[in-house]
Amino acid sequence: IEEPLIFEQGSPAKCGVDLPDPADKPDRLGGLARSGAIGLPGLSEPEVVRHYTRLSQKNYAIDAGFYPLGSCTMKHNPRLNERMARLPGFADLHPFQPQATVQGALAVMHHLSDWLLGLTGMEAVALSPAAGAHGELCGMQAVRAALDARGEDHRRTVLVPDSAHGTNPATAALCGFKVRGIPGDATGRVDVAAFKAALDDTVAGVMLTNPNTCGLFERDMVELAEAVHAAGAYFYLDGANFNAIVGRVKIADLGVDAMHINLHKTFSTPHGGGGPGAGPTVLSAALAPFAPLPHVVAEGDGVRLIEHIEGDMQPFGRMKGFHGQFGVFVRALSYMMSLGRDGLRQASGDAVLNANYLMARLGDTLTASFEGPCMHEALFDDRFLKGTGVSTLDFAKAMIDEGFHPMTMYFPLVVHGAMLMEPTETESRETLDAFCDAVLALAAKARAGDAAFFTEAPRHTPRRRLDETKAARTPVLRWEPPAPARAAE
Amino acid sequence: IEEPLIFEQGSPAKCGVDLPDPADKPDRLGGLARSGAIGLPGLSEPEVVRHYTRLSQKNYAIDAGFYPLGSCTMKHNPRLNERMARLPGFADLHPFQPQATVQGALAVMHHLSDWLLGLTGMEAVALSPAAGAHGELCGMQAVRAALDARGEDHRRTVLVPDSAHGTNPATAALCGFKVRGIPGDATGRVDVAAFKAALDDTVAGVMLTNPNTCGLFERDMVELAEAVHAAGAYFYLDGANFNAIVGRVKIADLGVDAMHINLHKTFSTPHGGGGPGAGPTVLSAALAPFAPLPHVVAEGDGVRLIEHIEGDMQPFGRMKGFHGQFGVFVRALSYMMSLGRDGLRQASGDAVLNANYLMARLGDTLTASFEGPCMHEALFDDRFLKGTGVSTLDFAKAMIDEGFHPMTMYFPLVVHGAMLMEPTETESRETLDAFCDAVLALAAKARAGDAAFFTEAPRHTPRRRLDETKAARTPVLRWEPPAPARAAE
Amino acid sequence: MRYLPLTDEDRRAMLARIGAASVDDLFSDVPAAAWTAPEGFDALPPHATEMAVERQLSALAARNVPAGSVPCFLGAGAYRHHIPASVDHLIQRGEFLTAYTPYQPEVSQGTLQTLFEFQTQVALITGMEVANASMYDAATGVAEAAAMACRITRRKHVLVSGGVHPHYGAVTESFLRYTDIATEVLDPNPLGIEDLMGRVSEKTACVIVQNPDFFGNLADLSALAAECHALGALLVVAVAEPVSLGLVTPPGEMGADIVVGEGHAIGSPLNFGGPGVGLFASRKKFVRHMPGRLAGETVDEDGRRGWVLTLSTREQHIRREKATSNICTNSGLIALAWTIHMTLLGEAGFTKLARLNHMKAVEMVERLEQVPGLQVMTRQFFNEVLVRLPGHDAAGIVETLAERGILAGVPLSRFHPNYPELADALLLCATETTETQDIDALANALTEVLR
Amino acid sequence: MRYLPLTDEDRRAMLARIGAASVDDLFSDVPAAAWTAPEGFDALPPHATEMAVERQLSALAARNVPAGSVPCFLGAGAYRHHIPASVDHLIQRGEFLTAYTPYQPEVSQGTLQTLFEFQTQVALITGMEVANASMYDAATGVAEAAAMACRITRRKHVLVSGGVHPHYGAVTESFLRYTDIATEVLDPNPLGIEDLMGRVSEKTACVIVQNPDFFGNLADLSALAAECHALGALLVVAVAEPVSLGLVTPPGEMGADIVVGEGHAIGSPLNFGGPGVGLFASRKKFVRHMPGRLAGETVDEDGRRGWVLTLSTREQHIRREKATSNICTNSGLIALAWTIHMTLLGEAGFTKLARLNHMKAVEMVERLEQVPGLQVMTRQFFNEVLVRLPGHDAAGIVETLAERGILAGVPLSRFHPNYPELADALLLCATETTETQDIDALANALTEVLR
Repeated sequence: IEEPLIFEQGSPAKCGVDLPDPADKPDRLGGLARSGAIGLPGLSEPEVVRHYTRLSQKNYAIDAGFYPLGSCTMKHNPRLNERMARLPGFADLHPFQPQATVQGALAVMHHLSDWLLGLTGMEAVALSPAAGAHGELCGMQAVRAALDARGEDHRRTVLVPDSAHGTNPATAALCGFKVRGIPGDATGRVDVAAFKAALDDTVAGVMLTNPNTCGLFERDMVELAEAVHAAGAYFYLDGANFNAIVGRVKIADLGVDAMHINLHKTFSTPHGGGGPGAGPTVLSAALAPFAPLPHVVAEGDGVRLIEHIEGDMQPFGRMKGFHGQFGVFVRALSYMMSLGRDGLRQASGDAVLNANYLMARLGDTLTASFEGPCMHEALFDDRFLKGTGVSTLDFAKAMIDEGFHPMTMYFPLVVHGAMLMEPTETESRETLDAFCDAVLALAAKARAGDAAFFTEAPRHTPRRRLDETKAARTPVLRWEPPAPARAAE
Repeated sequence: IEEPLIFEQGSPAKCGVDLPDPADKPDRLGGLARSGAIGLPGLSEPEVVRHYTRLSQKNYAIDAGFYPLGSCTMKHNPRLNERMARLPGFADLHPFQPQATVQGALAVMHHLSDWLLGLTGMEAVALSPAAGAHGELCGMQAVRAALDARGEDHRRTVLVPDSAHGTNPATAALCGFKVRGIPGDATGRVDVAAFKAALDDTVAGVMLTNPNTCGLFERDMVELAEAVHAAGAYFYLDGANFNAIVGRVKIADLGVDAMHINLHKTFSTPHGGGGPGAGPTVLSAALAPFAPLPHVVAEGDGVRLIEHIEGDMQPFGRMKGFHGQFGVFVRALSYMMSLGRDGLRQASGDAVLNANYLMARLGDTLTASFEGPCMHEALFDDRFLKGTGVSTLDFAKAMIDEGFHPMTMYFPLVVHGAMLMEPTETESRETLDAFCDAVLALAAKARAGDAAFFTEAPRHTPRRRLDETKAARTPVLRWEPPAPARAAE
Repeated sequence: MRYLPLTDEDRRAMLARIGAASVDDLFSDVPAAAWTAPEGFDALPPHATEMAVERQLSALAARNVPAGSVPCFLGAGAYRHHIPASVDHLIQRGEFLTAYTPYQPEVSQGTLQTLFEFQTQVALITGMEVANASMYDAATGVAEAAAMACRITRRKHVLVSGGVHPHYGAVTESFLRYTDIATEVLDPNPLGIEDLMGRVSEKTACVIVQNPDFFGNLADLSALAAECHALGALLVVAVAEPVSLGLVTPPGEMGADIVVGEGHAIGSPLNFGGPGVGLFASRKKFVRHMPGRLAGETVDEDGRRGWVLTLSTREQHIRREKATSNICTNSGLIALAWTIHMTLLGEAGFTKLARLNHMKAVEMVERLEQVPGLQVMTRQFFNEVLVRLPGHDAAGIVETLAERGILAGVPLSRFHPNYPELADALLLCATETTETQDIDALANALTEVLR
Repeated sequence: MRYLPLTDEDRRAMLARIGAASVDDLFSDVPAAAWTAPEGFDALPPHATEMAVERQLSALAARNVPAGSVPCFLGAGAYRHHIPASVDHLIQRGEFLTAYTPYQPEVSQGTLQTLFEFQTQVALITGMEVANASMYDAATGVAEAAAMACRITRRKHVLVSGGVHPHYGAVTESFLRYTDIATEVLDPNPLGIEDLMGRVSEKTACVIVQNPDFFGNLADLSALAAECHALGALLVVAVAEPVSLGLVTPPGEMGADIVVGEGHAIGSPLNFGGPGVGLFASRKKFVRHMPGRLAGETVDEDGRRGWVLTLSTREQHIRREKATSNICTNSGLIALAWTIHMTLLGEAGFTKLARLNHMKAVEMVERLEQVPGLQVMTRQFFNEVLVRLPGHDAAGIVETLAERGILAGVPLSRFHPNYPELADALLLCATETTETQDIDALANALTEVLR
């Protein structure tokens, strides 16, 4: 079923909302009233509901099936969290109400802080970053602020492993740092010798992901952190993969100075087709004084929101309008309270168990990139497809026709034709088995020489493969009225 | 994508709900504790959410497309109504709370009564019937009670036109009446002469649908009603098609003694895959004293619920546990308040306009069964398919592949191979045109001789045509564990 | 108006296509006499914005005391349980909410498979062989069960125990009033004692009992079932609190022929008592006498398993006046909520929930037994008991406690105003939502007002 | 635990398949030093039932005063509008809610088409040529716009008007602090008067203004735009209240080069300020300098129209440290809510809603002008104005009125505690949800406390 754009439907005379008639007073716009039509379409409520229902039916989603997208932690999104976030006592609060009228909301922020600090053993947390990359920015700006406070303006290099997410170097650049790549070793981890060799007094800090993007724990992490600190630099841990270790690993004892936590990954707030998320950043004692505003502090029976500098705090500034992603905080807190400390530990265990199960079932057929137990992601490369004429992309598209969302493709960049699978803890063994059966059957098919089956996939989707080159070469980024209609305007 | 039954998934060890541990006190069951397992499956919450999400995706629905099912009034279901019904002040009320604590709920029932009386001009309304057929029962039991009060136990025949819904004769039978059919005339309406001829002193009442099931207004209705009353009988109007005339026709002036109103049709409470609905029944002064309990009456500033006989009321009894379909009442009231008296009148006008537009666009190709403007439904028969080898059923199944829900088939029984289409007022002209284009194209295809295209339809649905004979001959009405598993029990 | 997609331009163009001058012309068959607005019509308000409707209805809702906002001990056929958020989320999916009865099975497999799961769950927990796809509620279900028993036995006498919910009894009486079936409803029997066995005869079509009964009493029905069967009568068992079936011996195991249950307590909020969902199960051999819809398994043209509505030759749209019932619309969405909640609970959760309810009630009873001047009458129960407050009007006590913010149960006088000997009787219920502090609040308040 | 599908039996079997003795063994790479529970961990509570979590969070929610429960006049960048129920219904559909960023376009056409509709709507109402698929919020959007302007102009100086929301200014300063860009934020200018023109130079990358500004003033920006363009600088215009664009001349028509808006007010509740959605539009020629995602039209293998994420070579996952921004996760769901609400409004509804807001504000101002001791400072406005309460501490007045159940606006001292001359200044806003009786309540209460 084809679904036209809203601009191709309806008529400007229709309206899906009834509004009372405005009073007929002289306006006070100072002559700045808009003239002419905007060009928006008009649809009645039934048409709008149907349009977006039908569009939604063209999406794949966790609710509908397995979504083993590596590095994205696509887990179940409990509806309890949605219900809690919609309580009028949370959803209908203005950010600038007098603080006495929002004590419950400030308590939510304070409880969330307690959870994040309790789960990491860190000193302080900045709640306001809006997403993972924003949390990285928070951490690296705190590093920069600390260096500035120390007067060390020669430290302008940040070490980033080659396997890092693209956000890491982009963030470092935003903080005025130069990025130096660090190669990996044969085990899929940072090359310790190269790492140490790169540490000199121009180094401001290190951005490491652990578990790393190859799905492996950086087992030399403590040693690396000690070296970083010995060199006078700071250690930033990318917490994108925190779901593998939450409730099990004391982040503070790894030697971390700052780590962002994706509430929308580890703590199951929904991805919503691209956000919103939240990326609170936990900080060590060394960086805590530089945490951005606002802060929440318990005082007496209540909680106070601090929006301006007080006492000896040295915030590097403010990252976000208002007080952060409050609606996401409520959802994450609801999830943490539901699982509790024992449940979170069970969850990370199950997430790692599920990934290793995929590795065990697929590892003999697909080519595992590295040895040893993986963490919550299983990484394969495309050696098993060698000579078949089937690429990682083709293989992924064929998975769609089997009813599964593909794994992450071509990332990390350190292996060829990467396939990164993250099952998460909320998938059953039955689902993993069905997935493995399908993948193994596809692998057999690929090696049996049926390349066309793959290159022509997907077949059963609302659209077949889309021409991305055309989209980028001649960008059409908005609807335009057809030419005759324009002439008639 | 195939979706197994819940009984074929999970394990009894899983559970989708966390509950606190019960206290460990001696029970007080008197030895009546259940022994052995029940046999229910166990699934975690993520599995349950996915299961029912995937099942839902196998359904067609108004939200997803046009649903011109004649006689069913499949119109848009506003989400405002759902939101209102879920306010804790409505959803979380126990039916036996002290009346002082539920004054708002009783006011809802009273406002709803005022609306239904205001829209019909009738004397009283019984809110408690749970659905249309239940409302019919209410009306006919009131007729029986009135006759009993008059001591007329010789009146035991009810006249029902041949075109009536099956619920009418079934209801009459439940009230101890014999049913006598009344034929239709060449215009698709009741044969007035035959009708009058059947009226004698054994007749208790008449059950007529108006607009009738051929989509036509019984233009002699007032004359018929006068004859019925002159014969000492009562006039029951089946209000299933009230959507065609709401806000336009004074039901009381048609000579009606009782009429049920399907809140889930005319007032847009959702059908929910088969209910719940509500079928309040409005009554004339002659039948009002016999209305079933409970009643709601305004008293002073408040509203009182009367649950037992008071004063001179002569209720024929009670139809429903508690106080009726309260959740449906809230939704219907929300809808009525939204459209208002002017909007309801506009709605019935648009419903009739839409049906006549279908008639105009399709009538030259499909065979319209009767002449003249129709009301809110357009009736065709299968003469246009004569000699094509395509049946009404085949034609309907082919419509599914075009993305539309079929019209009602083979009803009413008075025309051959009936196709009854009810577009409702909440469909746009664009949708009607797309539908007509598709139907006309199918008709052309049928007449071009491509019968196989129809007999093999539908092709693009989760299932192709299902074997209903097998289902009825060897009924399998529940899941049973596979034999080996049973042996192991 | 937001729900109406036609524009004035659409209307003009469509009328032109039809060949009519105005919409009113399309109503030319309506007699002039009725072609006016009824009295009262002009008093109805005009259309309103969503904002205004929301404001007005919210104001009405605010005039009620939600049961969950205060300690609540009401049962009497409506039980307040906690419903997981995912239930309501799923039933609101448009594909479920806005679909019709699944008459076109190819595009209704979601609803049909769900009904098949529902039927199986109902059969399992009641201990019966088959179940239908739902009735309106338990009260109408009991009435239909009585009629069904008469069809099966070809007898015309229905005996209703005094322990059956008064609404079930009243609805059954009304439903059968104008048929040739005689319905005998016995007096209320708060202690569970009545001579049903002595009243069954070879003319009895069925005996209808409830377990636990309206007063909370649990009974072993095996002997009654045997007596019924010896005399050719059927035993119909009503279950008002479906959660009890997770802990108590199910009616099927005690010999019931038809089981009717009220399902709202699983999956749906109280909703001031409606809509509910009638659970309806029986022995397999009676299935062709059953009222209501049935989903059945079959295969499609490609041999794949699928589901359809079946045995519809029993139903009114086929058999008309010879149908087993006139029921058409039923409780599909409430049945769906029931099924989803039951699936979330599963074997482990359902049995644990039942035990939790019972233990909360035991805790409540132990605490109430310490209240001077209060007598707990029910000896063996699930989650509800009858207490007496000798010398006090229970309805008055309930109103007094409501003013103090406690919903202290249901006085029997609400159902039986004409039995002065029941004026001091009160039904009290506990569920998993009952907290120890709620029980303390109730006991303390009762201690005060009974002083 | 309800969210975890593995049973102990599953875990045993899976460990056996893996060849590990325990789950802990899979964590063998974790150094022993960190392989302990952190301090504070044991103080965290264990898992809780849904019922318990709901009870605890509801208790916290009950400690807040919902803005809609009392007369509310707060704005200052967060605006309370009525949201049709269908918006929230649709965004909760699992296919939207639980999908990831649409990286696999074949199974993400729903999200992609919606983003394309969003981009078009944003471009239309701002009067710009192109828009992206959203930023986190307006504050971060303004910061990104400043950086974008520097990329385009290859200049390093950003000038921020004192009429820009203080949070937008602060976030921009922070965002650029460690780059080689200098950000100059001017002092607050409650009357809209400041010499921006005189400060623009050939070194200026961009001038950032807000319209209506933080104090409610509406300004014609055409002359400023001309001056900027003459000097090779860009004009960035922030819009805090998107509803204003239904009535006020859009920035694009006044010559803006980049427009940033806060979108939460359409489609989303206040949510205590977050999440929001940053609207981001610009001239077409700057699109390759834009931060954030873009959905673009293309065709599939069968030639059918479809949508993909495009121009991703600007983004961090491709360009890494050379990316236009580090943004990855954005505000997809809030953008969806915005799009659905905007579609429901349409041309007629959006312009009417805007006029309604303005007229409510005019009504409020007319009433406030009668309050002795109160001065309305803003002359031309959309739905928000600045008032002064000479001799009074506005924050104290607001707290006093809050105790009386009126949320009486936002005192400027909340943003500018170090400007004693602003201590008597108060921002007051009206929207379509403001009733005449609310305005009366506010005016009466102010009259009393200012006496």
